[in-house]
Amino acid sequence: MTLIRTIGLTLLFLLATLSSSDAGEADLRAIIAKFATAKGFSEIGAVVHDLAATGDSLVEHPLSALADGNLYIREADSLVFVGKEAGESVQLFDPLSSEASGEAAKDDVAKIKVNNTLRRVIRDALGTLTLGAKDPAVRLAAAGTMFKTPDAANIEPLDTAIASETVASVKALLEQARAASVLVSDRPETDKLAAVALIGARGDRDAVSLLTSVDASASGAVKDAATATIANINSTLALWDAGQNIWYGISLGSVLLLAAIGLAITFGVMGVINMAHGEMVMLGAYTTFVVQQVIRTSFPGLFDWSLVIALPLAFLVAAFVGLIIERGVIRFLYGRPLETLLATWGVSLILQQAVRSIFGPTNQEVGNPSWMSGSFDVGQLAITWNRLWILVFALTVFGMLLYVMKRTPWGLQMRAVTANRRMAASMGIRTPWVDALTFALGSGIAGIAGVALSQIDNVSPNLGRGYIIDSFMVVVFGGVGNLWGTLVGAFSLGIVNKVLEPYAGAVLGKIVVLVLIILFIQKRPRGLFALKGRAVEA
Amino acid sequence: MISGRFFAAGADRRIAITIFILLAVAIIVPVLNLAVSPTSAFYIPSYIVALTSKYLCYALLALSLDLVWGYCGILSLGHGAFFALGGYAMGMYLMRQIGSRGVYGNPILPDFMVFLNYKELPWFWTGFDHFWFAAIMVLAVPGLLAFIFGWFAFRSRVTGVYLSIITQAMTYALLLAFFRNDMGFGGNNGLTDFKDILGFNVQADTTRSALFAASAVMLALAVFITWAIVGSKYGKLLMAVRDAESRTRFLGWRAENVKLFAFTVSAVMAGIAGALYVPQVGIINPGEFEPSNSIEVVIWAAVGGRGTIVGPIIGALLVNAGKSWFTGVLPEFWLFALGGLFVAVTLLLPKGIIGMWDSWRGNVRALRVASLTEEAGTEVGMASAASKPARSPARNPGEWSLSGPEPQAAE
Amino acid sequence: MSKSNTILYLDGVSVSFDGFRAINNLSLVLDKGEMRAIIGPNGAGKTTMMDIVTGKTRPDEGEVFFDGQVDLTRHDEAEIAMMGIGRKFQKPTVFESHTIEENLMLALKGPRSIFPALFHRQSPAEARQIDNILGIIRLGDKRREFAANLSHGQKQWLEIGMLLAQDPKLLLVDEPVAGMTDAETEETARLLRDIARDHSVIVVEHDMHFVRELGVKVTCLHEGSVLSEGTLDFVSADERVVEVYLGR
Amino acid sequence: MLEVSNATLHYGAAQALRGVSLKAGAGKITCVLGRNGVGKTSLMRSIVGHHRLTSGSVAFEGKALDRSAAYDRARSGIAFVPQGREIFPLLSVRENLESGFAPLKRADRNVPAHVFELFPVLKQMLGRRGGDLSGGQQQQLAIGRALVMRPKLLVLDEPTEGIQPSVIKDIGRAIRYLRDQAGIAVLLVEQYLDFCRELADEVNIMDRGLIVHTGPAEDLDRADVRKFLTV
Amino acid sequence: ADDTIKVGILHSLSGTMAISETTLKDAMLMLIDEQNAKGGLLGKKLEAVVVDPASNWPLFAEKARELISKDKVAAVFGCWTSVSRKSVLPVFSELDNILFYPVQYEGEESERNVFYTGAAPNQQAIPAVDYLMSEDGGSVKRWVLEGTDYVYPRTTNKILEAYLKAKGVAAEDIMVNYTPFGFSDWQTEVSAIKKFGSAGKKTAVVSTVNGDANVPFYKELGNQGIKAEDIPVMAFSVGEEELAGLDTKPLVGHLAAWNYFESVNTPENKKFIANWHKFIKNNKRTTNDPMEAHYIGFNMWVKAVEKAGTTDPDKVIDAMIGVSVPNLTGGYSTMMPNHHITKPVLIGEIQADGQFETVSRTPGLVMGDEWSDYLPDSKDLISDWRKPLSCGNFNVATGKCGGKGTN
Ligand SMILES: Nc1ncnc2c1ncn2[C@@H]1O[C@H](COP(=O)(O)OP(=O)(O)OP(=O)(O)O)[C@@H](O)[C@H]1O
Ligand SMILES: Nc1ncnc2c1ncn2[C@@H]1O[C@H](COP(=O)(O)OP(=O)(O)OP(=O)(O)O)[C@@H](O)[C@H]1O
Ligand SMILES: NC(N)=O
Ligand SMILES: [Mg+2]
Ligand SMILES: [Mg+2]
Repeated sequence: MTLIRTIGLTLLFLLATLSSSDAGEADLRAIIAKFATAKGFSEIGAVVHDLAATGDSLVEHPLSALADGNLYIREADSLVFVGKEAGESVQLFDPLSSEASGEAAKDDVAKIKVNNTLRRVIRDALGTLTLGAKDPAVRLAAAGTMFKTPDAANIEPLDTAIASETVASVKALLEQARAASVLVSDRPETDKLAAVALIGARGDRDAVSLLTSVDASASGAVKDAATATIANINSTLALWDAGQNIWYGISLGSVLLLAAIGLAITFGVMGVINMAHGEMVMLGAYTTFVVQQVIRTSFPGLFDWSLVIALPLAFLVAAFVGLIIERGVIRFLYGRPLETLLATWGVSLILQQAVRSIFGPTNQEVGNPSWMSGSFDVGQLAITWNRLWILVFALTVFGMLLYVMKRTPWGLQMRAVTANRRMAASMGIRTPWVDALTFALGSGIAGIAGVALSQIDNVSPNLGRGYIIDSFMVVVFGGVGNLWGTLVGAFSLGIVNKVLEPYAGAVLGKIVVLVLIILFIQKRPRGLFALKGRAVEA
Repeated sequence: MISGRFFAAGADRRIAITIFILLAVAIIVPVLNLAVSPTSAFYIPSYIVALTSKYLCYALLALSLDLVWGYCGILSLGHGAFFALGGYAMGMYLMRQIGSRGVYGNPILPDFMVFLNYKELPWFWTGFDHFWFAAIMVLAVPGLLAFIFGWFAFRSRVTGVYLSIITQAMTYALLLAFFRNDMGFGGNNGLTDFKDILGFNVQADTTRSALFAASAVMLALAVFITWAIVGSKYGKLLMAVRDAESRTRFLGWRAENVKLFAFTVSAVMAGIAGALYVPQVGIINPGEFEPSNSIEVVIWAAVGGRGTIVGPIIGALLVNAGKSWFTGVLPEFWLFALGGLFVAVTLLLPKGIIGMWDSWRGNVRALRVASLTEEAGTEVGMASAASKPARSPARNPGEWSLSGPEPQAAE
Repeated sequence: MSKSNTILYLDGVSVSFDGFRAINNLSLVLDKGEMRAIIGPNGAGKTTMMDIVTGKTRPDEGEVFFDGQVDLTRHDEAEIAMMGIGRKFQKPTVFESHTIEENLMLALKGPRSIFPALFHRQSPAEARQIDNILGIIRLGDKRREFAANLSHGQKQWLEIGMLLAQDPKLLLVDEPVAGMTDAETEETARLLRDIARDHSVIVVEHDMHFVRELGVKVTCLHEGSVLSEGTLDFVSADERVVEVYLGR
Repeated sequence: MLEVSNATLHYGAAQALRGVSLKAGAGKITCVLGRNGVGKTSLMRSIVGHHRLTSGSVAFEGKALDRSAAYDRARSGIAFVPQGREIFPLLSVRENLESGFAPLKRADRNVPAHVFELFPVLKQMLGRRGGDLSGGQQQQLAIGRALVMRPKLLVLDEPTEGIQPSVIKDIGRAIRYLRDQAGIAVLLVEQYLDFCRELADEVNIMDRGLIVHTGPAEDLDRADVRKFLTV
Repeated sequence: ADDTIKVGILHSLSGTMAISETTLKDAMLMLIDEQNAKGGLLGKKLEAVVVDPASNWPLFAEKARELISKDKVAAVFGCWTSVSRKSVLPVFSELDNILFYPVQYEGEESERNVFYTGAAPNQQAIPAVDYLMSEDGGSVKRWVLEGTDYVYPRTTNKILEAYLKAKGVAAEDIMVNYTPFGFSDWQTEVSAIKKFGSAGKKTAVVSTVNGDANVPFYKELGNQGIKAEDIPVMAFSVGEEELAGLDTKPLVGHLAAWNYFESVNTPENKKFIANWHKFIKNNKRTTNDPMEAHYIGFNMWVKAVEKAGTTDPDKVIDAMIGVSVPNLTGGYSTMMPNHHITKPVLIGEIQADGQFETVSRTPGLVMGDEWSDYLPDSKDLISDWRKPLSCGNFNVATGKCGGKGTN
C-alpha cells in the first residue's frame, strides 16, 4: 500500500507541477465509477488511491466531496455525483465538471460512507495534490499535512516545491515537512541530524510528537540528537504551558466576569439578592438562538452578523423582563432585601419553566460565527478566537458600565437611591424610575452575557443555574458594591482555578478554590475590595 | 419561670399547642396506620406516614436554620451541609448493618467499596457498626464543623452576605468532595440499600411508624429547646447581635461566642434532622449538599415566617406538601405554581404566614384598643403597647444591607 | 508623667484614615474620679478618640492606658467594655427590636458569658435597678415598647440609661444633649454631675450652656490634638478656640 | 406657601399627629418646638412625603400635595434636612452635593457658591466619603445638599444638632440670608431655644401630637408657653 | 378506575435532568397512545400517570411510592441517572412493582423488580474500545478516559482500564481524568488531551462525560482544532439529543457507541421516527437510544402482560423472561434471565447534520452482562431470576446466592 502511494504521489506531483494533466477525463470517470461498487472502507480507500495516483488536479473536487461526506451514488443507475442536501432532496452535480445534474429524492441516492481512517487517507492525498496550488494558504495547509505524515517518498516533490516556493512562511513549513520525511527515509545520518535540528527549531508540540516517534525507531547519533532536542523543547514548552494556564485563567475569568457583572448591579449596587440573575443570562442566550434561527431560515448570508444583531436584542429582551420583574415584584421589597431572595427564586423557577415550555427542555443549537471559530498561535500559546472575543467583550462591557456608574448623573442617582431611597426621593430623584432602569440595566447586561455564553456553553433552560453560584461568589469575593472588585475577583478566581487544575484536577481544583475563598474571607471579611469607612464598619 | 411562661398566653401558648400537637401526632398517626384496618376511613396509608415523616425532618431543618437566621441574622446558605452530614453519619451506620447481605456478600465492605476495589474499610468508617457511635457522630460531626467554621468566621467578623456566601462555598465544596468516589462515601450514588436499623427492618410499617414518632418527638423537643433558648436572656442577646452586633460588643458581650453557640446548636439540630431523614427515604447522597437545597430551606423558613418558631415548621410542611402535590397533579407546570407561590407569599404576606397572622391579629386587637380608649375619652399613649412593630426580620441591618440603606453605624 | 493615678492615659496617639490624620499626637490624661468636658470643632477627632479608647479603632501610634496599667490597644471592644469602660454613642444606637426594658437588661452589669445568659433569671435587685434607671430616663411608661418606636430624643435617653445600667468605671458620653430641650439638658447635666461623684467621665458636647453647667475642666481638641485646656472661662477666652470653634 | 391642615398620622395603631394645622409663609422663618417625642419629626416627614397622613392635608403654593410622591414634592421646591442627617454614606461629599441636581435644569447644575462659603469644610472634603465625616460635618453636608436644590421651602429638622457653636451662628446667618435674599420659606424644628428665639418669625409649640401654641418668637419667654418645653 | 391499567412515568421534567428525561416521558406517552389505538391491553385502556421527580433523588423515591401506593400503577418506566435508580430500588422491592430502566449504566446490579433495557458496560464500552483498537477504528494505542466524576464513569473506566491492560496497553498509555457535573470550562482538559495525544502514538478519547458538560466539551474540542482524524472522541453519553444543541460541522468523525441511532435505516425505525414527529408535532425532534430502550421495554411488558394474562407484577416478572420483541435496528431483543436484554452494539460517527453514521456494528446481538468479568469481585457472579435459582447475585465459584456467599 505504501508503495502504491509513494509511486502515485511522486508521479502525481511531477505531473501536477508541470500542470500537464492528461490522464484523460474518461479514465478518471472510470475510476470514480468504481465507488459505486466498492464495499467497505478499505475498498473505498483503494479507489481513493487510484484517483490520487492519476495526479490529475481534477480529482481534488470529488475527493474533498468524499471527505465531507458529499459524494453520492444514484441508486437507479449507480452513477456517482457530488450532492448537496436541500430539504428532502439532494441536488446533484457532476463530480468532475461540477455541472448541475438535476435532483434526486434522498431515498434514491446513497451517500458514500467515510470514516476517520478514510478521511485521513483523503487528507494526505489532497495534501500532496495541492502542494502546487495557487493559493498560498492551501499550499501551507498541504505542507502542514505532509509534515504530520512524513514519508520518504515525499522528499523529492518537496524539494521541487521548495525550489519554486516564493512565500517565506510556506517555504519554512515545506522545509520542515521535508526534514520530517528525511527522518523516516534512509538518508545519511548527517542529513538526519540536520533534519532533527530543523524540526527542533519549531519548538512546538508537533515537533515533539514527530521526534518522539523518531526517537523510538532511530539509533545512534540521531537518537541522541532527538532525545536532546525533545528535552530541550519540553523545557521551553513547560514555560509556555504556564503561560497557557494563565491565559486559560484569564479567559475563565472573563466568563466569570461576564456572568457576574449584571449581578454586580442588581445585587452589588441595588442589594437585591437576585436569584433570577442566571435566568436573565439564559434569556440572552435564547435570544441569540432565536436570532440565529431567523437568520438561518431567512437570511443565511447574515450568519456572521448574528451575534452583533443578537447583542442589542438580548439586552432589550432581558432588560424588559427585568423591568417587569422590578415593577411587578421587587419594588415592593425595597428595605427587605432578604425577601427578594424568596421572590426572585420564585421568578427564576417561573422563567425556567416558561423557557422549557416554549423552547422545550433540550439544548438549542447556537452556532459560532466564523470569526469566533478556531484558534491562532502566539508563540506556543494557542488562543481560541471565541475566548479572545469574550475577553474583549467582557472588558468592554465592564468599561462601559464603570463609565455609567461613575461618570453619569444616572449612575450617581442609582447609588444614591440604593443607599437611601427615601432621602434620595427628597433630593428630587425619581426613585421608581431609577430603580426600574437600574434593575433593567443589570438584567440587560446579564442578557448580553448570555449572548457570549451561548458561544461556549449549553443553551438550555438550566443555563442560568450553572452560573448563579459562581456569579455570587465573584461579586462577594470581590467586595459587594465595588465594580473593580468584581473585575479583579473574576480574574483572580479564574486564574487560580486554572493554575490549580492541571495539578489537582478539575474537581479537586474547584474544591481548593472554594476553600481558598472561605479562608480569604476570613482575612478580608468584606471581600477583596472592601468598602471602607465608618458607614460600613458598623 | 419556664413552666410559667409555657402556659402563658400569646406566643408562648402557641408553642405549647405546637408541642402538644406534635406529641399527639406522634402517637395517633402510628396508631391509625398500624392498628386501623386499611379499609377504614381513619386509616392512614403507609406512604402518607413516610411522606409526612419526611416533612417533619425538613421542618426540623427549617427550625434549626431559623434559630440562626431568624433570631441571629446569620443567613446560612449551607445548612443543608449539616443536615447531610448527620444523614451520612446515620447512613454509614445503616450501611454497616447490611453486613453480608450486600450484593457481593462482603461482610465488611459495603457494595460500592467492593466494586471500586477497596481492600479494607477506610479508617473513618470504624465504629459505625455501633448505633451509639453513629448517634454521637450525628451530633458531633455537624456540630464540630459548625464550631470550627463559626469559630473562624465569627472571630474574623465575617457577616452578612460574606458569611452567607462562604457557607454556600462550604456546602458546595462538600458536595464536590462527596461526589468523589475516592472519598469513600459512595460517590454520587451515595449510601443506599439499607436493611435494618437497630435490628428492625427499615421497610417495615412498624419501623416507619416508629421513625415517624421519633421525628415528631424530636421536632417537639427542638421546638421546646429553641423556645427556651430564644426566651432566655441569651435569646435576647442573640437578637441584639442580629440587630446591632457592634453595640453588643461595647456592652461587653462577645458577639462571636453568642453567634457560635447558636450556630453550633443549630447545626446539631440540622444533623439530627438528617439522621432521622435518611432511614426514612432510604438514601443519602451528595445531592443533599446541593447549594440549591440549602436555599430552599431558607425559603421554607421565609414562607412560614422567620424569627418565629412555628413559622419555619409551617413553611417547611406547606412548601413540601405543595411540592409533593404539584409534582403529582401538575407535573409539567408545577414550577409555575411553586414559583408563583413564592412570589405571592413575599408580596402578600411579607412577614410569612405566621408573621402576617400575628400582625393581622395584632392590628385587630390594637385597633380595637385604640377605638375603645378614644371613645372613653382617655388619652392614647403615643405609641400604645398594642402596636406591634414586630421583631421584624426585615429591619435587620448590617446583614444583607450592603451599601447600608439602614446603616447602623455606632458612631 | 505618672500613669498610676490616672483612669485614662493617652500619650502621643495618632491615627489616620486613608492618609487623613484624624488624631495627631494626642495626649490626654484623666484622673480617677474626674469628669472632663471635651469640646472642639466638628471633625476635631473627639469621637475618634472615643473609638480608640473603646477599641473600635486601633491607633497607628501612641499609648493608651486604662486605670494606670491596662494597655487598651491590646484589647478588643468586648474586653474593654468588661473592664469598665462604657460609652454612649453620638448617634443613638439601641436594639430596635427589643423593648426598652430588654435593652436595659442586656446592658446591666453582670457576667458576660453564654451559659449564665442562657440560664439567667432576673433577680429582684436587677429589677429594682431597671426600675430605677427607667425613672431617671423617664421612659417608665414605655418600658414594654420596642426601641424602634422611640423618637430621636427618647433614644438618646435610652442610650444614657444603658450606660447607667452598665455601671462602668469610666463613662464616655458623646453629645448627650443633642436633640434635647433646654430643660432636659439641665436635667442631664445634673445627672452627670451625680454620676461623676463616684465615676470618671468624659463628656463631649457642643452645647456651651451644658458644659458650663457641668462645671468641670474643659479640653478643646482641634485637628486631632489638644488646642487648649483649663476651665471653661479660660478655654473660651483663648483666641484660637474662639477662632476655630466658638466663632464671634 | 405651605399649609398643613388638620393632619393626623398613625404608626400602626399609635397616633403621632392628632390634627395638626400649621402655616409657613414665604420669606418667613417658622419654628416648631416641643419636647422629645411629641411628633415634630413625624410632622416634617409628612410634609416632605416620607409618611402618608392618615387624614388631613398638606398644600404647597396652593396645590394639594397629598397624592404626590416625595420626589415630586422635592421637584416642586421643597428641600429637606432630616434629623439624623441621612447623607449617602458611600458617596463622596461632592456626589452628595450633586445628588441635589436631579430637580434642576441642566444649566443650573452647579453647587451655589454660598454653600462653600457657609461650610468651608465641605470644600476641603469634596473627595471624601460622606459617611466618613464627623457627625457635625455630616450635618453641614446635609444642609449644603438641601441648598443645592435651590428650594422654595426649606424644611430643617434640628439642623444644629451636633454642630459647633461657630457654625451654628453661620447657619443662623445663612437661614436669615436665604429668607431675605431668596425669599424662601423656612420651616425649622429646633430644641435649641436661643437659636430659635433669634431666628424665628413665628413659633409653633407642639405637645403630644398637637400644636398647642402659635405666636411670635417673643412668646417663648412666656411661662405658659415655656411649660410645654419643660420636663 | 378499574377499567384502565395505569402505567407510571417517572422522569424528571424539571431540574438538571429534565434536558434528557423529558423526551423519555413524551416517548412513553406516545407508546401508550399507540397501544391504546391498537385496542389497549387485556381489553383495558392504558392510562399514563406522569409525575415530576424534579431531578431530586429522594423525590424519586417519594414519587415512586406515590405511583405504586396511591396511583396503583402496574409498572413504572423511569429514571435516568444511576442514583435515581438506586434511590427507588428499595421502594420497588418493598412494594413489589416493576421498573423499566432505559439508560446505559455501570452494571453491577440485578434486581428482581427492575428490567434493564439500557446497555450494560459490555454492550457499549467494550465493543467501542474494540472498534478503536481495530484497523478500521484507527488502531488506537493510547487512551484518554475522560469522564464526569460519578459512579457510572468511574466504574466504566475501571472496567475499561482492566480490559485495556488485559489487551496489553501500558499504564502510561492510559490517562484518566474526571471533571465535575455541569463542567463548562474545558480549556485545560482539552489541551491536556492534545498534549497526551502528541506522543507519537495514535490516541483516542473515551468519553463518559455526562449530559450538560458535553456541549462545552465539544465546542472546546472544535475550537482547539482537535479533529476526529487525529484524536477521535468516543462517547457513551452523547446521542442525537445532545448533538441537537451543537454545530456539528467541526465534530464530524467523532464517535459514539450506542445500541441505536436515529439514522439506522430500517422500516421499524422509519415508522417510529414518523410517529414520533407526529406525536411531538416537531419534525426536528430527534430520537435516541434510551427512547428505543423504552420502546423495547414497553413492548416487552405488553407482551408479558398478555402472556401472563394479568398485570400482577409477580406474574409479569416471571413472564418477562424470554420475551422477545423487535428492536428498531432490524432485529429482535430478548429479555434475559438476568433482567438485561440482548442488543446490537453500533458505533457511529458524528455527521455534519447532527446524526450518526453507523461505521461498525457487532455481528450479532450482545447479551447484557450485569456483573462485569473485568472486576475481581464480580467476575464470579451471575444473575438468573428464573425459578428455582431466582437469584440476582449467584456466585458460581461458591455455588451460593448472595455474592461471596461467605456466610
Ligand atoms: N473611618 C474613617 N474613615 C475616614 N475618615 C474618618 C474616619 N473616622 C473619622 N474620620 C475623620 O476623622 C475626623 C474626626 O472625626 P470625629 O468623628 O472624631 O470628629 P468629632 O470631633 O467627633 O466631630 P463632631 O463634633 O462633628 O462629632 C473627621 O474629619 C472624619 O472625617
Ligand atoms: N417609626 C415609628 N413607629 C412607631 N412609632 C414611632 C415611629 N417613629 C416615631 N414614633 C413615635 O411617635 C412619636 C413622635 O415621634 P417623633 O419622632 O415625631 O418625635 P419628635 O417630636 O421628633 O421627637 P424628638 O425631639 O425626640 O426628635 C414618639 O412617641 C415616637 O415614639
Ligand atoms: N446510568 C447513568 N448514565 O448514570
Ligand atoms: Mg463626634
Ligand atoms: Mg425629632
